[in-house]
Parts: sequence; C-alpha cells; structure tokens
Amino acid sequence: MITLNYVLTLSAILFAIAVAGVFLNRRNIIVLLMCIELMLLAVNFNFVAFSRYLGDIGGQIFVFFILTVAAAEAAIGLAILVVVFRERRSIEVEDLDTLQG
Amino acid sequence: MFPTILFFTFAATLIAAALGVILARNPVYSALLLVLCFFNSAVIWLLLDAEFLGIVLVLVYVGAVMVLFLFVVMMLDINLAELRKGLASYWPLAVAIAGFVVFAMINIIVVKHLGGMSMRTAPALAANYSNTRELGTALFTRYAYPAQIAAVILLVASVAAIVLTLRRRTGGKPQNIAQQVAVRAKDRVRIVKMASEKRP
Amino acid sequence: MQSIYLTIALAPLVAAVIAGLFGKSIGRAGAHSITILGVGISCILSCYVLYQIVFAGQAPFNGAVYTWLVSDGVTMDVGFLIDRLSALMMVVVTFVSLMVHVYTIGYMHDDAGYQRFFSYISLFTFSMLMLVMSNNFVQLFFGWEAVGVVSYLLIGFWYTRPTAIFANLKAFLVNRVGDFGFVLGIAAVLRYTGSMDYATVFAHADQIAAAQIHVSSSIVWPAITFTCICLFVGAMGKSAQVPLHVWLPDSMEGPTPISALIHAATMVTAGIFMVARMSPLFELSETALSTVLIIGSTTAFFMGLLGIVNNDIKRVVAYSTLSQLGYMTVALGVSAYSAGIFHLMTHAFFKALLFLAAGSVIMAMHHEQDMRKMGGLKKYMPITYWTCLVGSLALIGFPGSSGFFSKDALIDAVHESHRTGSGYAYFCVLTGVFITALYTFRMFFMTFEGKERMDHHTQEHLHESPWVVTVPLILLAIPSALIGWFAVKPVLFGDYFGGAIHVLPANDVLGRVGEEFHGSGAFVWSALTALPVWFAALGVFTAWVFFLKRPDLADSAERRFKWLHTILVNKYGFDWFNEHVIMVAARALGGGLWRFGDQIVIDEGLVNGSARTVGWLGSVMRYAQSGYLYHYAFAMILGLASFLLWILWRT
Amino acid sequence: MWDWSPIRDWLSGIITPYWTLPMLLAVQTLMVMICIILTMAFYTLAERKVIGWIQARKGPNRIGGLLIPGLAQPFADVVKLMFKEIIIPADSNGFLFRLAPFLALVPSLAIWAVIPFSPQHAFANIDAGLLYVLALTSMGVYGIILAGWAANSKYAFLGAMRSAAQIVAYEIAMGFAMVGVLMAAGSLNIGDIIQAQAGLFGWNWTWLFPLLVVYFISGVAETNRAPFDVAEGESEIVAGFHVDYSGMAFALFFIAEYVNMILISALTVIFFFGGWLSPFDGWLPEDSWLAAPGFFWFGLKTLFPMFTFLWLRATFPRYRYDQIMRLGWKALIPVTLVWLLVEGFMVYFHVGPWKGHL
Repeated sequence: MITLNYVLTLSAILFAIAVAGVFLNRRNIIVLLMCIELMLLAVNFNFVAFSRYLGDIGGQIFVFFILTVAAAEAAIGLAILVVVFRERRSIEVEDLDTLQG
Repeated sequence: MFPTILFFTFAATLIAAALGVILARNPVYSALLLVLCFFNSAVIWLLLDAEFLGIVLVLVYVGAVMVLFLFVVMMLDINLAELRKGLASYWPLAVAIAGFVVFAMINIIVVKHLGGMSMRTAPALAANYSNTRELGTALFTRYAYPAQIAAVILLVASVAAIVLTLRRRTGGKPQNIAQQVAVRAKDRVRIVKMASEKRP
Repeated sequence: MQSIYLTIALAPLVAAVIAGLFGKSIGRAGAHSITILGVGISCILSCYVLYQIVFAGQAPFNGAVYTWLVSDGVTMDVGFLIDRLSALMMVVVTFVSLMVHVYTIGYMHDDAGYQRFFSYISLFTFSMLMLVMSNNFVQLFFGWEAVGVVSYLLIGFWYTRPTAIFANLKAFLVNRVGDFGFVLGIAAVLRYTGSMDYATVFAHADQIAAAQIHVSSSIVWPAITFTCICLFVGAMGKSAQVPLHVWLPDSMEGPTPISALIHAATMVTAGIFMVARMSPLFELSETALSTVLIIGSTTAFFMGLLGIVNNDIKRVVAYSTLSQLGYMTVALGVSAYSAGIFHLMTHAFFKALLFLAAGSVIMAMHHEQDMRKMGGLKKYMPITYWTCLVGSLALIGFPGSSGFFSKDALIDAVHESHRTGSGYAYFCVLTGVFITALYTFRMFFMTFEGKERMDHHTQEHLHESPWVVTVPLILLAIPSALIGWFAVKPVLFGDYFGGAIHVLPANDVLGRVGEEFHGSGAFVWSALTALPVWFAALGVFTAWVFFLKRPDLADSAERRFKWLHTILVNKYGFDWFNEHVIMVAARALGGGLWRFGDQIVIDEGLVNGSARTVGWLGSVMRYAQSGYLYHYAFAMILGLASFLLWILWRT
Repeated sequence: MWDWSPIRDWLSGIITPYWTLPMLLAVQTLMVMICIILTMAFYTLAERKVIGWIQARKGPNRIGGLLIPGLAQPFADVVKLMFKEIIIPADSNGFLFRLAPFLALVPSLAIWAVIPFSPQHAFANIDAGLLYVLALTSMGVYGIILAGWAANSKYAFLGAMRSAAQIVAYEIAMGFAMVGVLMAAGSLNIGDIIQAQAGLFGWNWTWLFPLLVVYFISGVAETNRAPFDVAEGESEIVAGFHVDYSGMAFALFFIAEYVNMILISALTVIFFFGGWLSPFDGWLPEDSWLAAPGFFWFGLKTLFPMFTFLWLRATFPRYRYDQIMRLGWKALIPVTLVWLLVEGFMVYFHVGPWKGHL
C-alpha cells in the first residue's frame, strides 16, 4: 500500500529539485518561473496527500486555490517578462538590476 | 500491490522529468518536461483518489499555463548560449542545499514519522464516494467566500496581464464593427439636387 | 426564518447604500421611496416575527449566520438571537423608524441633503437592528458603534453650522468615554468566560461571580461588579445618564426627525436594552444594581428640573427624554427589567410623537424654536395639537394612557424594592412625576394655548403641516394612547419575556407588584387613589396657574428663587465643569504627554531615531542589495534551509 | 454494436486470467481505433465528394469504380503517403519535429476512451468524463505548437502561434458551453449526461440552443477547419504549421484533424442530441425497436454534424485572424455567460426538462 510517507518523500524530493533548479538556472527567468511552479506542485502534493490520509476535503480545496493563484501568478509573471523583453530585448537576470539599493 | 507499482513508476518518471526541467539546456525542453511532470502528478493524484484535482491539473496547467510558457519561450528571442553560461559554477552549492533540504525533510517525515502519522494508509472511502461532489459541496458551502475571492483574484490577474502587455499599434487596419453597423445611407451617399443648367 | 432575519437587517442597509451612493441618479422621490420600502419591509417582517414568537409559539432563534473570524478559540460571529425581547425591540425600532421616514418627506422637503438624510436614517435603522438582533458581544459592539457613528453624522447633518459641529463632536467624545467602559466590560466578560456569545456567557455567569480582581494586595474587587459597572458605563454614555448626559441636549442641533428617531426613541434606549439583555449578569451584583439605581434616579429627577427653565421647545423635550431614560434606568436598578423595557416601548411611541409634533410646530413657525415666541397654535394646527396632547398625557402618566401603565408600574416596583438607594430613588421618581407634568404642560400651554406671541409675518403663514407629517403623528398617537391597555398584563406581570430576562426570585419586585394586579381596568382605578396620579395632576395644575393663568407669578417666582434658577439655567454646571476642569486637566495632560511623549520620545527617539538607525543600517545593508533577483531567491532558500535546521535541532 | 463476451471467453481460454483484462482492453482499443481510422478515411472521401457536388463537379471518381466511382480513393492516398519520404529540415529540432505529429494524434484518439457508443459500450465509464474530455481536448494544441516551432520556419511558426491562440481562446467558450450541459445533467459522467436527456423534447439542443451554436462553432475553430483555418491559410502562410511535413508525418496531422472532426461531431451529438437515445424515445411505445437506444441512432446522428463541417467548408470564406479573435472573445463567450445565467434560473425554478437534481 501507498503510505503517507511515500507521498511526502516524493514531494520533498520534488521540492528539493526545484530549489536546486533555482540555483542552477539563476540567469533564466523563465526557468526560474518553472521552478516555482514545481515548488507549488510539491506543496500541492502535500495538501492532496494529507487531505486523503486525514479524510478532510479542505486540503483539496486549498489545492484548488493554490492552482488559482499559481495560474494568476504565471499569467502576470509572463506578462511582466514580455514587457521586460520588449523594453530591453533581453531577459537575462543580470541585466535586471534596477532594484539595486 | 498494483497501485504501489504504479505509484513508484510514476514517481520515478516524475523525479526524472523534474530533474530534466532544471537541467535541460533548452527552455523548450524544460517546459515540455514540466508538462510531463504535471501529467505524472495528475496520475499520482488519481491514485490518491483526488480525481477532480488530477484532471483539473491537466486542464489548467497542461492546457493553459504551460501553453503560455511555451508561447513566451518560443516567441522571445533568447540567446541560449548566454543563458547557460556559469551554470557549472553553482552546481556544488545547488546539490548541497537540495541535499540538505531532502535530508531534513526525510528525516522529519520518515525517520521521526511525524508523530506516527506518516505510516498511515489511506482510510477507506464510501462505495458511492464522489470526489467531485465532495469537493463541490465543500467549495460552495464552507468555502464559498474564499471561492469568490479566488475568482476576483483571477479576474484581476487576467486584467493585469492584458493591461501589461497591451500595445496600441498604429497603422493597423482593424474593423470597427460598431461603426460599420451604425452606418446609414445618408453617410455614404449624398443626393444633390441641382437646378438644371440652361442649354447654352 | 433565518432568511427573514437577514432580510430584516439588510433591507435598510441596501436601501441606505442605494440612496447614499446613487442618490443623485435616483432623485429625491427615488431616495425616499427606496428607503421607505426597505424600512417598511423590515417593519412588516418584524411584526411577523413578533407574531410568530409571541402568538404562534415559535421557539427563540439563536444562531450564527457567518463566522467572521476565529482567533485562539474565541469565535466572532455575525449571529442573531431572536427572542421575545429582541422581537419587541425590532418592532419598536422599525415602526418608529418607518414613521420618521414618512415624516421626513415633509420635514426635510426643502433641504439640499435630502438623499443623504434618507441614507443616514436607513443606515441607522440597520445599525440599531444589528444591535438588538445580535447574539454576541462583538456584533452588539458593532451595532453600538454604528449607531454612534450615524448619530454623529446626523447631529452634524447641517455641517455648515458651527454649533452642529460642536454638538456632534461633543456627542462623539462623551460617547467615547462611555464606550471605553463598555469595551472594558466586554473584555472582562471575555477574560472570565472566554466567549463572546451571549448564551455561553450567561451559562458561565457564575464563573464571573466567583472571580475576583486583585487591584493591589489590599484591594480586591468582585469581578462581576467590575464587569457590570463597566458595561453600565457604556450604557450611561449611550443612554445619557448623569454625568455623561451632556451630549443629548446639544444633539438637538440635528434635524428634528433625528431627534425623534435617535435621541428619543431608539439609540438612547440601547443602553437600557443592553442592561436588560445582560440581566443574568447584573442580577449577580447588588452593588452594580445599586449604582444603576442611584445614577438613574439622579438623572430622572435633576434632568427633569432643567426642563422647567428651558425655553427651546426641542430642548424641553430633550430634557424630558433624559428624565425618562432615568426612569428606565431606575427600573433596571430595582431588577424590574420588564418595567424598564415596557417604559422604553411606550416612551418610544410617545416621545417620538412629541418630537415629531414639536418638529411640526417648528416647521409651521419657520424654524423658530423659542417657546416664548409661540402660543395659541391650537386653532392653526388642530391635528398637531391633539396628537401632542395625547403624547403629553402619555408622558405625564394620565390614567389609561400608555405612559401611565409603564410609569405607574415602575414606581410601584421601586416602592417595593429594598435595595440600597431605593428610598432615594422612590423620592426622585415620585417628585419626578410632578416635575414631568409641570414642564410638559408648561411646554404645551406655552405652545398651543394662550396669547399669540409670534411676529406678524409668521402668524400670517401659520398652517397645518402636510399629510406626510400628520399621518405619522396620528399613527404614533394610537399606540401612545392605547398600547398600555393590551401590553401591561403580559409584558409586566405575565411571563412575556420568558427566558430573555433573568430575575432572581429574591429581587422579583415586579412579581410582588403583580400580586395586586387584577386587570388593566382595576389597575387604572386603583391608581386614582395612589400618589403619582395626584402628583401629576398637581403638576398640570401648577403649570396651568403659572404659565397660562398668571404668567406674572412665574416671573416673580423666578426672581425670588434667583439662585435656583441660575443653577438650573447653567445645568448644574456640568458643562462648566467639563470645560474648566476636565478639559483643562485633559489639555494639560495632553500637552505634557505631547511635549514629553510625542516630541521627545516619539519624534526624536522613535521616529527620527529609528529613521536615523534605519538610514545607518541601510547604508550598511545596501551592500547586500545587489538588485539581482536570484540573490534574493538564494536568500529565501537559505532562510528555508535554516528553518529546517531549526526544526531538526528542536525535535 | 459489439458484444465483447465471445472475445473475452476466447481470450480467457488461451491466456491466464491475470492477463485477460489488459488483453481485452488492448483488443477493444485496437478494434475501435481501426473503426475510427476507417471512418476517417471515408470521411476524407466524403469531403471531396460533398464539396464537389456543392461546387457542381464530380470529385474523385477514378479509383475503385466498381460500385461507386472513387470509393477506393482513400486507400490510394494512404499508399501514396506511405511511400513518400519524410523530409526533416536541416536546422530543425529533429526530436520534437518527430514527436509533434504523435502529440497531435494521441489526444484525439484517447478521448474516445470515454465516449459511449451505446448504453452498454464505453471503455471507461468514469465519473469526471466531461472533464477528461476537456483536459484532453486542450492537449491537442501541443502537437501544433511543437510542429510549428521545431520546423524552424517562419511560416510554420506563425501558423502554430495563430492556431494555438485560437485553440486556447475557443476552448474557453467550449468549456462554458459544456458547463451548461453539465448543469442540465447534474453530472460529469457522460453516460449520465445522455441519460438526462431522455424523454420527449428532452434533448438539450432545444433548451440550450445558444450553447449548441457556440459549442459547434468552437468545435469548428478547435479543429482549425474552414472558416477558421487561418492556421493553414495557404494564401498567406503556405500551409501553416505543417508546411515542412511530408509523407506519413503529414498524414498523422491529417488523421488527427479528421478524427477530431468526427470527435466533435460525436460530442455534439452526445451533449445536445441525446447521444445513443432514439429520437422516437417517448413517442413510440417502449418496446418498439425504433424507440430503443443504441449505436444505430448514435451513428446516424453523428453524420449530421460531420456533414455540417463539410458544408461550412464549402460555403464560407475564411475569417481574418482578428475577426476570429473577436468572434471568440466578444461574441461566443458573452453568449455562453448570459445563457448560463438563464439556465441557472431555469434549473433553480425547475423550468425545462431537468427536474431531478438540485
């Protein structure tokens, strides 16, 4: 049988891969965004698993909302990306340093 | 037994695909592998009896969000070679941090058992259990207000995305349908009455 | 039923929002139609609810509609408790409110802020309904503050007049003092019962009773007394009890319909209602009830005296309101909560009637409020005259009128009580009857009878008010005159309130009064031989002699008792005291705090100091701000890693 | 149509019971696929014939002249395509270029798993069948995008982008139309959706007529058919996303498109015309064979939307791209939203045939 810790372990590995991805792809914003999607997926895994194993539908509802917010985030993130690209003809992270203090 | 085999198969594919996402040289491959990730996740969710969410994950992510990603990746003219520069220099740090995160989480989940919770198997479901119905009932009763708020967030996000990327380009010749429909004969044809000229 | 309750509360709100936000586009007729519709719906449904509860035998409803938030086990709900008490209040509130809405069409006819006014009064109805329908302290407090806000807005409705602005500021500040006590009381309730829900709190009232507050090692207060007095301080503010009464006479700066609705019939009764609602708590503290009793009787007597020397028609009615609120408070103080609520109800009708009649007079007099310039209006305004007479008789407790039943029962209850201060209270309420009759008929005679003292121009234009004004007067006059006959038995001596009001057997003064009760008719008959009626008759006679027959006598009496008159005209110096002692002290304190606390500690130390510190820190930290997103992402992940490390280390 | 029990018996005779179910599934899948591909093959012939007739010419009439002239044309086409070389452009991304046709074809075949052909025959009678359909429909776009991008050609890429935007846009209207259907049925299960339309005037198209129109138009746009075929747009971008494909690779796209058309027709019938229900259901006595539900009715009804596809292609001029977008976003979506509201009221007040749920 699939016990809870299988799923949680899977989600932990997934999350760690996403974390590593942020380090490895630090220059490419698009892949950074994808890594964030992966992290959210890992989180959703936990919610679905706990919802199933504790018998509470609330966790799945939360996944629903995370999907909503993540979709919104992806849409806006990509829109910003397109605008940035239009402005600078580049999405290299190192060119985007106007936040510098 | 069969579900367990399925779980391990898909979990392995999922991890491989996720590794592919972060290691692929070409962002298009990353995006496609991410699609694969979502597919595998959806299947695992199906195994966890969350069938509605599993299918919605495919519908929303694979059907819409990842298409957007692919769109952007393909349309932006990205200098790939430039982006991959310096990848190697960070990998020890990445592996160390990721390794630590995995170690810490597994330590808590598997070794310390989350206070015995993590060895649980899933409780049996009622014979007429319908995940969709359960989810719908909860969403539209207990979580009705949050659902409304989520809807508003989505609306705001879509408006924001449109406003951000909207360009009013000059020189295009789109139709103005309202104007076309509202046209009257007298706007187009002018009937002029003239006194007849006298024959010279 | 829950949807009916929601409709009752929300219909006025919706109407208020529409009239307030879209007032321009829906126009004047639209504004008054929609608000009257909203309040009318509420009124009809309230009557239906009252019918269901009282006659159809429906069980009280107590339930949450929406959970606002849950924090540390304390639930804050929006919920309704619909029992006999709140159903009665709902009917009174919506009925008076409906009458005032209709009346306002005539009164505010030429005002520029017509739609705004309707929006406000509908909003007020909503707030008051939320207050009375609430089943928990949070919503009670919401309603409490909401009626305060609307009252503030309405006193300052004519915001270009400086006096109106001062008056609403005064009401606001004085109410803050009361609210401070009220919040403390709620906090004490939460502290000792851990709940905000009425039912839970009342079920755990003994926990409060058992607890004690150790102020210092030698001073120990019973928690229940502290809680109840704090709650009562809130009631003092809202129901204008001495010494927090000063705002009410000034609130007459608002338009008259408001004076009728808010400052006579409904909002000021919130305190009475609240104490009655909290009866299970108050019953446990003799000390608190004695405080209530003494403050109430002081208000009832001394505020009535002020009515005798005032010449502004609205202010006379305002002081009468103060005095009557004192009566209600006295009733609460002797544990005769039902009598208090009953007087609240009858008072709501006849005081709204008197105010609206006064408003009608003021309209006819072209917004002249000085009674010395009136007189002889009887023949010009017959309907106003007769309805006002009904109201005045009810106010003084003419046998058979609604005020008679409530006030007489109340006085009997005080007489029966043996609580500390009840002797003083009995003296106050009994002489109060005389005073009430005196100032009421002084006002009545000066306005409607005698010589016509107005100027020629006004006299030419005198006429009866339009039907939108007179119809509410008539509709209010009917219950003012008659409701006592039907209601006195069930409300006072029957078991009308059932579980809604809780009285310990030892304190049940009304029960003892009730032993001698043999029907409404007999009650009236036996009262003819009792003191209050004769006191009232004496008061009317005195008023007749001094202000109609021999006005010169009044002047000579005024000269002879110059000192007394001065005290009364100066309203016992409360305003003087507030201005010259409390205000000066507060200003001095504020100035000191400003100089030390604000300028030195906050401005120099906290604000500028922290700004400087932050600036310095920033100049150091900016080296960490590379501006690269991935650096920030790294930082987040490092944070995550250290968090995990902490968890590992902790377990 | 088919009764599987003989096959099952035969299978269980020759292999161990453990493998019976997977084998049975495999056989079923194979048979359904063959049927669908055959249908698709003759659909291409039908298209050429129908358009020929509409344009007053004959259409294919050389091959297989034994019964009907031109009957064997599809097989000739297949043979031709099979023997053609598959050209991989030099600077293309070879892997994705090869992957794309499969990505286009697989979802359109996979959806058939939940389509009930008759009351007894559906592969999977799953609860969230409608969602499955929606999810897989949205998958089709990947084949097109990848084909356009991997070919590394501007025309192909433009076609792919147009097509992707169009599909994503029309999917919304389509989804909303399906929401209307599921509101009427109160279930996501396709069998239940059909069952809910039983009875006199019970078919959804009467009450949900606006949704039917929207659904079918969206379906035409989803399959990139005329008049929404700007993705191919031969007058501007040669042949759109598959400009660089040839031979069987091209054939796969072709098959996918036609299978999708059949699928949309079948779904239209299921959602709005009562699926396998008989049109005489409720008119004639229960036991008459005309009133019995079955594959016969399903197949017969599906032919009408299929014909409409061809009819549209023969009659309408092509939309311009911005007009397509306007139609999708500004006409179809508002129509569905309004009708969903209307339907909500109808369901709430029990107007219309649906009274069972709520």
